[in-house]
Amino acid sequence: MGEQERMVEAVLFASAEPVSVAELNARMPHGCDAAEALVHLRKRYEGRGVGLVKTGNAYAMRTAADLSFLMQKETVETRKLSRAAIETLAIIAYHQPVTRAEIEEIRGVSVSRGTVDQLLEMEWIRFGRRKMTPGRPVTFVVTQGFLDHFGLESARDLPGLKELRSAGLLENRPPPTLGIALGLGDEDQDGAVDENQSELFEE
Amino acid sequence: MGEQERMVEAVLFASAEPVSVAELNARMPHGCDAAEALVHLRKRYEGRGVGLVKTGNAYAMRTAADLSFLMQKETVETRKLSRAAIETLAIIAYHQPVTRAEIEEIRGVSVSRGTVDQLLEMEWIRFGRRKMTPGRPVTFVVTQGFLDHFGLESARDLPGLKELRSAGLLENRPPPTLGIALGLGDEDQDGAVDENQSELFEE
Amino acid sequence: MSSELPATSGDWNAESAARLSVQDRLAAEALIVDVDGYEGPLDVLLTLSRTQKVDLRKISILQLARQYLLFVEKAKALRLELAADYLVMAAWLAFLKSRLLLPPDPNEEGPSGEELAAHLAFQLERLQAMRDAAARLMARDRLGRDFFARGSPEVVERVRKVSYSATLLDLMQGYARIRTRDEFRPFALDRDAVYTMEQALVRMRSMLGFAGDWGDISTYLPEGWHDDPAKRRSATASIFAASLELVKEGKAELRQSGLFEPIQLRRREPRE
Repeated sequence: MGEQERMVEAVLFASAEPVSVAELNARMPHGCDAAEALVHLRKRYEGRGVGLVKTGNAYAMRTAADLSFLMQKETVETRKLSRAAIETLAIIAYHQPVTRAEIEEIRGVSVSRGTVDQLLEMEWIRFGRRKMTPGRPVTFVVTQGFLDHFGLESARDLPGLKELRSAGLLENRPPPTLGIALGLGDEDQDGAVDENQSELFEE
Repeated sequence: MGEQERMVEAVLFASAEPVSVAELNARMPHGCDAAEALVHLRKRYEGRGVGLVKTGNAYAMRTAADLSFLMQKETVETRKLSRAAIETLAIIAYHQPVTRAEIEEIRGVSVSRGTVDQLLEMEWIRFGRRKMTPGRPVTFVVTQGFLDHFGLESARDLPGLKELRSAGLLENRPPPTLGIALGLGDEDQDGAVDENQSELFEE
Repeated sequence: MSSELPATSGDWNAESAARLSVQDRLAAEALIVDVDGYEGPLDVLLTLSRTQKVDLRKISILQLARQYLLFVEKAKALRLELAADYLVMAAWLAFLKSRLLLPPDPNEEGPSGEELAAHLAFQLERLQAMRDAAARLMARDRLGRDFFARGSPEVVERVRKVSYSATLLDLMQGYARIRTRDEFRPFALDRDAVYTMEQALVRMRSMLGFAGDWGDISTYLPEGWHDDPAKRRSATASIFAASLELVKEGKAELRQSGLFEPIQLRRREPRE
């Protein structure tokens, strides 16, 4: 096994974050070629319990997706991401860079500060550039951590509306409207009442 | 590559802490044999950038020590241990299970509470069984975390252990003090009574 | 206990001082530290024994005892307060010295001077062995310094979140839900009956200045939001949420006398 392959393997293993080729090269002795070592390493881990994964322009080691059931025992507690958070996150992913006003426009409800803070804290979204519109509002974009978590190489890999529809994810009928939705700012208009309540309790 | 080997690989890779064979078996589907898969896995990782390491009765993946130069970023500053703490740790490791009085006898000074607390807090030592001597004093032993930190498979692999033992330096040799020296009240030379007292005073 | 012991190598053994090499003298001068620097009498003895330059097994306990007693004398001469255990050791060594020097008394009970000396030698050797072992231990390859654990362990929570709480599917479904709604329903209509928490906050902040005494939070409902049930519910919920927010900010206090009783709010006086 090439010495450079060993080095890349060790660095990717020990690093808390995905590592870019540039950083690998910077950390390895002068004259090393991380990109080439990565090719070999990726091949070496094919079909194994862990594999080399590219996220954004960085690399990381990840356990094979089909073995995720093995990680179940370690689970202690999780909080389900609220519907409001998922929708906000989806909008940011599909429309980035996007302002808070635009998110509200798309969701049809205002976005609570807590939702945005939660996503920021999870490091799934971050602030992007300010928009060149009046008030120069800040925008949100998804992070490398987000791509990492959802196994995406880039946000462009998200399926489009057409694909969603053909995959049956787009309902063609409008959901029933419940005019009595609570107006807690961040609530869904079309969700059932109990859903709204569970959101209240989860946040 | 065997499916079980893949599973063991994934679980060990996913965890920063050593995982015991029992836990591996518990997490893998019924009928799997983690111990056998571990043998194969260990071989597979020989000479690589990361390797399979046994520590206590558990296994972990660890980077190769010769590649530490790549890891400045990952290096964690360990709290600097005082000379007293280092000596106390070594005495516990080599003489375990060992009582506080025995540690004091070897070092010739009393062991401060802070020293023991620090080692307990670092989870390098823990309480062992009480000794079957008058006063039933508590004993100290080293932990798996200690073995993991110092890259030891077991406490039997402590450097120089055999030589020390055959030289009789790990014996708890009773001092040949009878009657006469007692008047001097020398704690180091004295037996059980003082031992128990010093424990009483400090606790 | 304080200051330094300005002893020189010659003080330990004046006659032999001339014969000591520079290195020996440096070793002896290692003792010129405050007594606090020592980890007890055994540590002093071990340090002193190094000046003998022999295997610890062949060390002259007699010579060591002399050196130690000189060390203590010196400290006393400087009126340094020695801890009790140093003095106890001095007394014990004085006793040992006399036993080693005097011909054994056949009528005397207890261990011989040789036995006592042998045990002291054993203690010194054992302490030295432990120090060496400690040094070897600390010099080993160590976790987090020489070898490393997985940097991003796939923990617990995170893994669960993948499978449970926010999968790619959730994300796409969430997005699909919004887009579908968009295609069929103008959202502008919805906002009519929605009084947002932000609106409620703005309203309450401006009114809070006058809320010196307890008042039902329903009195904060805006004009025109009382009659339509949907609007009232929305406004009530937002007013309530905004109240909680104000409490969190430390600007207001809430109270309720019992289940389903009116919730009351008042301004919280800034603590100064």
